[in-house]
Amino acid sequence: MTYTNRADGSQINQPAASGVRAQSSGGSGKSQVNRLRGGQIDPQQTLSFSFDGKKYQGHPGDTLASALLANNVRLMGRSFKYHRPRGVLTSGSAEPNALVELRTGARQEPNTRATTAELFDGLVAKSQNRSPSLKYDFMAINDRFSNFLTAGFYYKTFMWPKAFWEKLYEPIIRKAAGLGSLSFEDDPDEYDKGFLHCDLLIVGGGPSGLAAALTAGRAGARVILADEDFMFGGRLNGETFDIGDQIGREWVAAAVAELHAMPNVRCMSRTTINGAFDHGIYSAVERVSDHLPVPPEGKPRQILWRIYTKRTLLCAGAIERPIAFENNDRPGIMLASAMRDYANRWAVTAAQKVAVFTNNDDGHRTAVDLIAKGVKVAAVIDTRTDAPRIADCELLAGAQVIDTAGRLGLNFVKVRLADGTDRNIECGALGVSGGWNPNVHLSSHQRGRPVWNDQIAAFVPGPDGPPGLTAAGAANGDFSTAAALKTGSAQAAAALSDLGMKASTIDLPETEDAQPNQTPFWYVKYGKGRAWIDQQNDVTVKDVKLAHQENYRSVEHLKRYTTLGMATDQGKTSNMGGLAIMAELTGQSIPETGTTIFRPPYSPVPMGTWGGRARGKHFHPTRETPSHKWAVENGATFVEVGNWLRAQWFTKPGETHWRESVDREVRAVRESVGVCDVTTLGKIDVQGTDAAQFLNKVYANAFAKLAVGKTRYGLMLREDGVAMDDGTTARLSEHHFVMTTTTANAVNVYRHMEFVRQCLFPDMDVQLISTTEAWAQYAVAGPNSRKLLQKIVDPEFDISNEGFEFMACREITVCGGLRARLFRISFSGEMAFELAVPTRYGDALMRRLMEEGKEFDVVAYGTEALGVMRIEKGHAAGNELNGTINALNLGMGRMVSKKKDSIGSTMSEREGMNLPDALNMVGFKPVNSADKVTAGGHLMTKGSPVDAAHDQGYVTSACYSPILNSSIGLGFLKDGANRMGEIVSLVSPLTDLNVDVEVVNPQFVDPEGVRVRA
Amino acid sequence: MSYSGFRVIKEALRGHTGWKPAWRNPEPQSSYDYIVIGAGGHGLATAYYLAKEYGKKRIAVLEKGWLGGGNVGRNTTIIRSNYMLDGNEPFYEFSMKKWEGLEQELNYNAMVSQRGILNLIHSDPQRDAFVRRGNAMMLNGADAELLSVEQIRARYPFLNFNDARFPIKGGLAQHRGGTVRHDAVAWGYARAADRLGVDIIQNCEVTGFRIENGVCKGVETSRGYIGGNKIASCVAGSSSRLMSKAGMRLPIESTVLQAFVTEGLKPVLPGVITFGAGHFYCSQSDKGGLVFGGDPDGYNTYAQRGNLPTVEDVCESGMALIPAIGRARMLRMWGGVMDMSMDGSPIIDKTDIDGLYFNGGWCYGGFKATPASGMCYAHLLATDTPHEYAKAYRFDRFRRGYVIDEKGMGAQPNLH
Amino acid sequence: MIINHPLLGPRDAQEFTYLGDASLIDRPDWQAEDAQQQFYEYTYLRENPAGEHRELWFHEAGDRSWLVVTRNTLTHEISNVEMASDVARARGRSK
Amino acid sequence: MSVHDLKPITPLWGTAAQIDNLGDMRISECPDWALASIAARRGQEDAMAAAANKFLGVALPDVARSASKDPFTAFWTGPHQWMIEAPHDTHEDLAAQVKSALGESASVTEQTDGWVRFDLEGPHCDDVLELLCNADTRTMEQGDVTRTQLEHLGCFLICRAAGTHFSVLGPRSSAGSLHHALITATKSAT
Repeated sequence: MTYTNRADGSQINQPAASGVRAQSSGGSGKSQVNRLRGGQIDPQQTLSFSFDGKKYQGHPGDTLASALLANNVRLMGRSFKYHRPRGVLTSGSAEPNALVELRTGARQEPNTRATTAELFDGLVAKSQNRSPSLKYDFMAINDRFSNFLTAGFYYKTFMWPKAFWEKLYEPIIRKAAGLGSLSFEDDPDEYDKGFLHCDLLIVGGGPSGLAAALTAGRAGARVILADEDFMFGGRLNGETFDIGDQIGREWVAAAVAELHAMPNVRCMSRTTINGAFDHGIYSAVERVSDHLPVPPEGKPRQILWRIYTKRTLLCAGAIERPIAFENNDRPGIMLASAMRDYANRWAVTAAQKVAVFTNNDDGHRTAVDLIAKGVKVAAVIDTRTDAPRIADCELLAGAQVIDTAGRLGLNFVKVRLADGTDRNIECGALGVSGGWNPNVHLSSHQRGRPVWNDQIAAFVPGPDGPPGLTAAGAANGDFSTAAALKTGSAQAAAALSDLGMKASTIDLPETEDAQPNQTPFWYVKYGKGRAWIDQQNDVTVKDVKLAHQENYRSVEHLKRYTTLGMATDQGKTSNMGGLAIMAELTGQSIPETGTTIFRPPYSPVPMGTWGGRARGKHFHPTRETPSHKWAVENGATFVEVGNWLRAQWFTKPGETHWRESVDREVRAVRESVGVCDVTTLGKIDVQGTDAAQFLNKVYANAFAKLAVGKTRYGLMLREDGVAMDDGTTARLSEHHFVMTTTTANAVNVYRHMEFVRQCLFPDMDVQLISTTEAWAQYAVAGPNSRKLLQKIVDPEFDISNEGFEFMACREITVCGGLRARLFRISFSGEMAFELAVPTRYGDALMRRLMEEGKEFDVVAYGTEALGVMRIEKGHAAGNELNGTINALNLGMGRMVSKKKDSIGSTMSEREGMNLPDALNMVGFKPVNSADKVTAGGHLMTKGSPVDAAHDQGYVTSACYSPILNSSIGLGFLKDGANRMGEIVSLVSPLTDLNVDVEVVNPQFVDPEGVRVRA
Repeated sequence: MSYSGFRVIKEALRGHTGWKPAWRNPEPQSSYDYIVIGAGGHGLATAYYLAKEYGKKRIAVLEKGWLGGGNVGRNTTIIRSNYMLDGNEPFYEFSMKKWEGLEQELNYNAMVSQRGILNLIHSDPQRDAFVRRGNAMMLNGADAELLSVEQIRARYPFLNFNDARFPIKGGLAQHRGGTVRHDAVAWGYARAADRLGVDIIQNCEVTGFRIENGVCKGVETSRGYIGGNKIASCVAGSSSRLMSKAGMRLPIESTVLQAFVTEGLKPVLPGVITFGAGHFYCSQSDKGGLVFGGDPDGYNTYAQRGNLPTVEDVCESGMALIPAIGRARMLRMWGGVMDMSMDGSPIIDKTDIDGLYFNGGWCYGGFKATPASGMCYAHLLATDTPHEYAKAYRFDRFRRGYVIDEKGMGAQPNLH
Repeated sequence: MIINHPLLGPRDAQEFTYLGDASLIDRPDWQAEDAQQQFYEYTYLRENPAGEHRELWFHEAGDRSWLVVTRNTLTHEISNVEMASDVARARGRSK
Repeated sequence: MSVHDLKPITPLWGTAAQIDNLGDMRISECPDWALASIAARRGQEDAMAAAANKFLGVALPDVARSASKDPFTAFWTGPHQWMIEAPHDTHEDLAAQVKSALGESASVTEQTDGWVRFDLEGPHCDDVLELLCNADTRTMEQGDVTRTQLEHLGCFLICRAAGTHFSVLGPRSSAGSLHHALITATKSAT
């Protein structure tokens, strides 16, 4: 087997092939004042885009966020509650702040992370959750009142006056809440779903994932390597390390090229593995066309893959965590790694002068790299008093950022120095590093708990994660590049060896191998203001303290009371902070306080993607009957019956109301002859030497003695004694029966019969096959039905009343030799037959019947006329077999044989199903013939109060009978069999109806059954 | 302390230092008159009404985890009383009336929001069944309205009226239906019960029952033995597990029902809407997320998570009904374990063991039932007679043939 | 979930329809003296264990076999899959 | 063969089979095949296998496999059950022929018009099918058969030539839906 790696360039490590109309301009132009040199963008091509109506330029390889930063735009969004001005916090999918409405019109896409949106020429983005503009947002008034809007304040107020909640408070809250907007237009894009299979799924294409893929790929295993980014490389794209004698990204490119050439490896960029489900099934979303203005013709926007894998290696890296301090949310304040990513990968800085605030060595790298790019780094502020000097800039050891300033973007930070004095440091951006959290997300999707690793002060994947999943690299707490390569290769080899495959680890070049060196530090305790933990939901340190004070102390209470971690980023950068603060408040360790686990999906997935192509007319497959084409040509109106489309009635020229058509069809059948396509009824072939015995088990009434060439009505019960289905079963030969089921229950009945066959009576010689589709079956009904059929049935077959009496069946030929089956059964109450031929001849047979029937003024009739006639004849159907009705209710109590064991016979003897005043099926006729019987109406004894306590039953089916010139109905009435002739009230307050109806025999037409036997 | 807008302002002006714990963390006493097992919505409500309505004292609620952590902590927040059968509709309408005054009674804003629920109709037989149901509701004093396609289109123009596989043909609305902030229900009852002296004991798992001569004397717990005169199981989702410790088999199986929420969106759906031709129902939270769900996964499980086929089925149905949500993103999925009873209706009854009572089998209808369930269970515990609205919810209805099978699916719990 | 079909190997559980407790194979004798009670228990009462559970699945979109699957309801781990007809025979069912 | 005068129609409502060429892929409606299923009577498994071998000229295939000997192909459909395929022109009464060959050892059912068959041919079969069903077609060899769900429909998938030729047998009444799915997937994948 080999994979087809899609050769559209998206799989190889090149910047986005995004520029359908990219202009070659050379250079960044003056507008991109914060563009640096280098990076993995293509400065030779310029892409135009707009944000909030203003035009900007960027380059292939940019994200919307990097391009905005290049253009000196730091302000990108507003927070949920306080509408605080916000910029990027991250450079990837964990972004809580920089959410925009991307694209316009029906493609408008709310809450899109600017940090992952690939730039294309003509991209249009709009800020959201602000009014009238991002800079001047009226709702920012909330920030002024933030002291009143603390965690859970809404649980304590808005209770009075009682009526004000729905009318006043809630509408205001709802309008203010929410983030982006939907367009309210149908999503015009298409989405695919697909299925992939592999030995090893590698989640993440950073150093550990690439090393793992090389290891497994070279060993010949079927490998899927997926990364959410549009480029493989992971952190290596944002770092400047060398790997061996190559710079990092060259090593990545070489590895990807090698993998791409392997037929057993499928490299999937722009593909997020977002859920770990049972038994090695993972869900993945591939963003096929999101980097393009519109998807190419016939191509999907995204694909939802279901991946079946034997082993999984989690190489998802780690996410840096922030430190909480007063006003730590101003645009320009971001994770130190993000600042580094923007500089190294995208050649962008958020400001010309920056600073770094860290509790670990890794933060210093940001300073080093930005200095190397020519950006001025004002200082590295390190909480550790013994912080090492790494970058060539001022180091403030033992210092903390205690406040910041700048209304719409950072101007300066206020630092409390080790000696207790304060100093303002001017900077337009601050990189913050509080250490790293392994990206354990997928490992907890099956409710397995991560475990605490004291050395890195973070949770790592625990032992009870999804079976078959292991982790490597930073996702497992091995943070250095060397460790990532090494563990990636080793874990891949181990996974394969677990599968009995041979694999050896690959030779690893030397590279960065720094030990994580940090002192845990969660929040700055100085200051009285607000320090944000969850930036999107505006959860601050104070909120956590309040939750503690009010005894919402378990992690779940904390989360729910404060909404911490409930935003669109699912707490990727905030959960740990909240947990650590609660731990401190309760005096417990972090692992004692709790863990945070994650629910799928890893990152949010469009509903369209989950839906795939099952939309609109293709929501479910359509089943067409053999006469469908003829019906279309002859004015049929169709109705959905399950997945079937059935002709409901046929409109003749001049008919303006459906009732005209239906009445005509009914009269024609009752007076002459009509044809109805009844192919949809389930047909089950029952064969074998024990077939008759088997039918005795599944039907409540007896079948063993049914003669060959005869058909019998059968009532099928569930084991609880309630009616499950009914139909007719014909005995074609000693060991061959054909059963019909109702259209709706065909599948259930077949399944039930296989259960009875395989699980209850495994030694019976009986075989079942569903043959519903194989035969086109038409009901030919009416006094002239025999005459019509005699023109078609080959003459050697006698279908006279004597030769083929009511309930007869026979295999015959028609039209000069076509094999067919003929049953003399009737749903309408008229003399009637059902004729079946192989489906391919169904169309021709319909046409022939209509042609030959002309002399009898034959009509085609639809489900509506069928329904009218079965009500007139008092036959129960789906409306009556509603899952609560037993044989007694149907007037068939005596059919349930006590002489044999059948499914449901024992339980149908229970007291509650045999009450003296049990419901009986009866007919109803309005006393005043102009009144209408309404299905769903309830029955009251005449003169009794109209309320539930006096309910006597209900009407199940109703119609207008053109034969009786009256509305009629069927239904269930308490002790109805003994109330014939009584006038009862039919009430339907829902439709404002209360009429008197007479209780009558449900067989309105031909109760003696003369016509069917004619 | 009483909550009010005035109090919020007062506390804001003094740095929120005055807020008291919403409930205590009491140590368990050696015995109680009433022990309710399970501090979910129903358990807390039961304890509250026992104290409030029936004046009982010495009440404990034992919770193996954190209060409100059962299905009241993970559901789709819908309240409604749109049932068809005699055994059900009066009970749920009673519950609806309790919801309508709940927040004032509890002094806790649970955001009871009667924005309406709409069940869509896609076929004539479905309409007939809904008419019957709507009439049953009205005959029981609840509200119901049959809506035409035009009325629905006016309110929800973005539903699929263009190329639907199963076109919308109408709908049954209950305008008093709506949603409630689910966690706040648990917290509101907990705080109110605590203020009446109920001991809510968290992290206290019941590990066994002490049964002597057919009488239940108390419970073994992870925090020691606790004696009780009346022991009330109220742990829907774990009912079979708990009652097996008393040697009981139940007419219940456990399955998982998944639910989903999208990212926050500016207002889309004013009320609750249910698709009649697929497995999808949806509302929008006050925060802006579309909260939706469908049918249970269908296999027995105690794991609070589901699998992809159900996720996809629900979302396909959602897209079929509302193609305009294609670009809204699903943020999170979760699963709750349901007590699926054999007829789809709950049980509030004594058991054959004296002193041991049972409340469970709520299928996925438990949340909306919370106030009525609490009242009826408290009534049973206090008086040893069934509450008038819960008199059909007996154990023996299965043996005797009086099942309350709203959906008509028979003894197959995963189909209810 | 994946069900390891005894004949077909691993198959996605989506191809199957779930029925429930495999004790449904043990249908009581209709002529037993306490048939009513036995049928009541057979139809309505369940062990519903948290742990290993033997249950019936129908390969609806496959070979139409009924299977008895032994699955842990806490972890969903499947430890055994058998043809239901074999199980039924082993439990004394015949015709 | 019968001499009746009723004209057959294809599952896609044509008088002739529909062929769609999409780039280097071809999707063909194949109506010219007769089908009959056989199921061994209880205790007659060996007798049926022997009779079938004699009739077909080849042994009934193993689980999830097919076996061919002109003009027949037989493929496994379930325990002790197979489907027999033969050209419709010459074997319109296939079920009757099979029944007379197998006698009381088997239950035989005509299935000719229960199914629509589409053949998918070309170099991208695997890429198309992975958008449609969960069968691991990249590991399927000539003669492998699996039943799978495709467009929510239960279908048989028969590998006629690894990677380049598959038959999809789906319920005839949904031929239009199945055809639509095959076309859209082919356009998407190629």
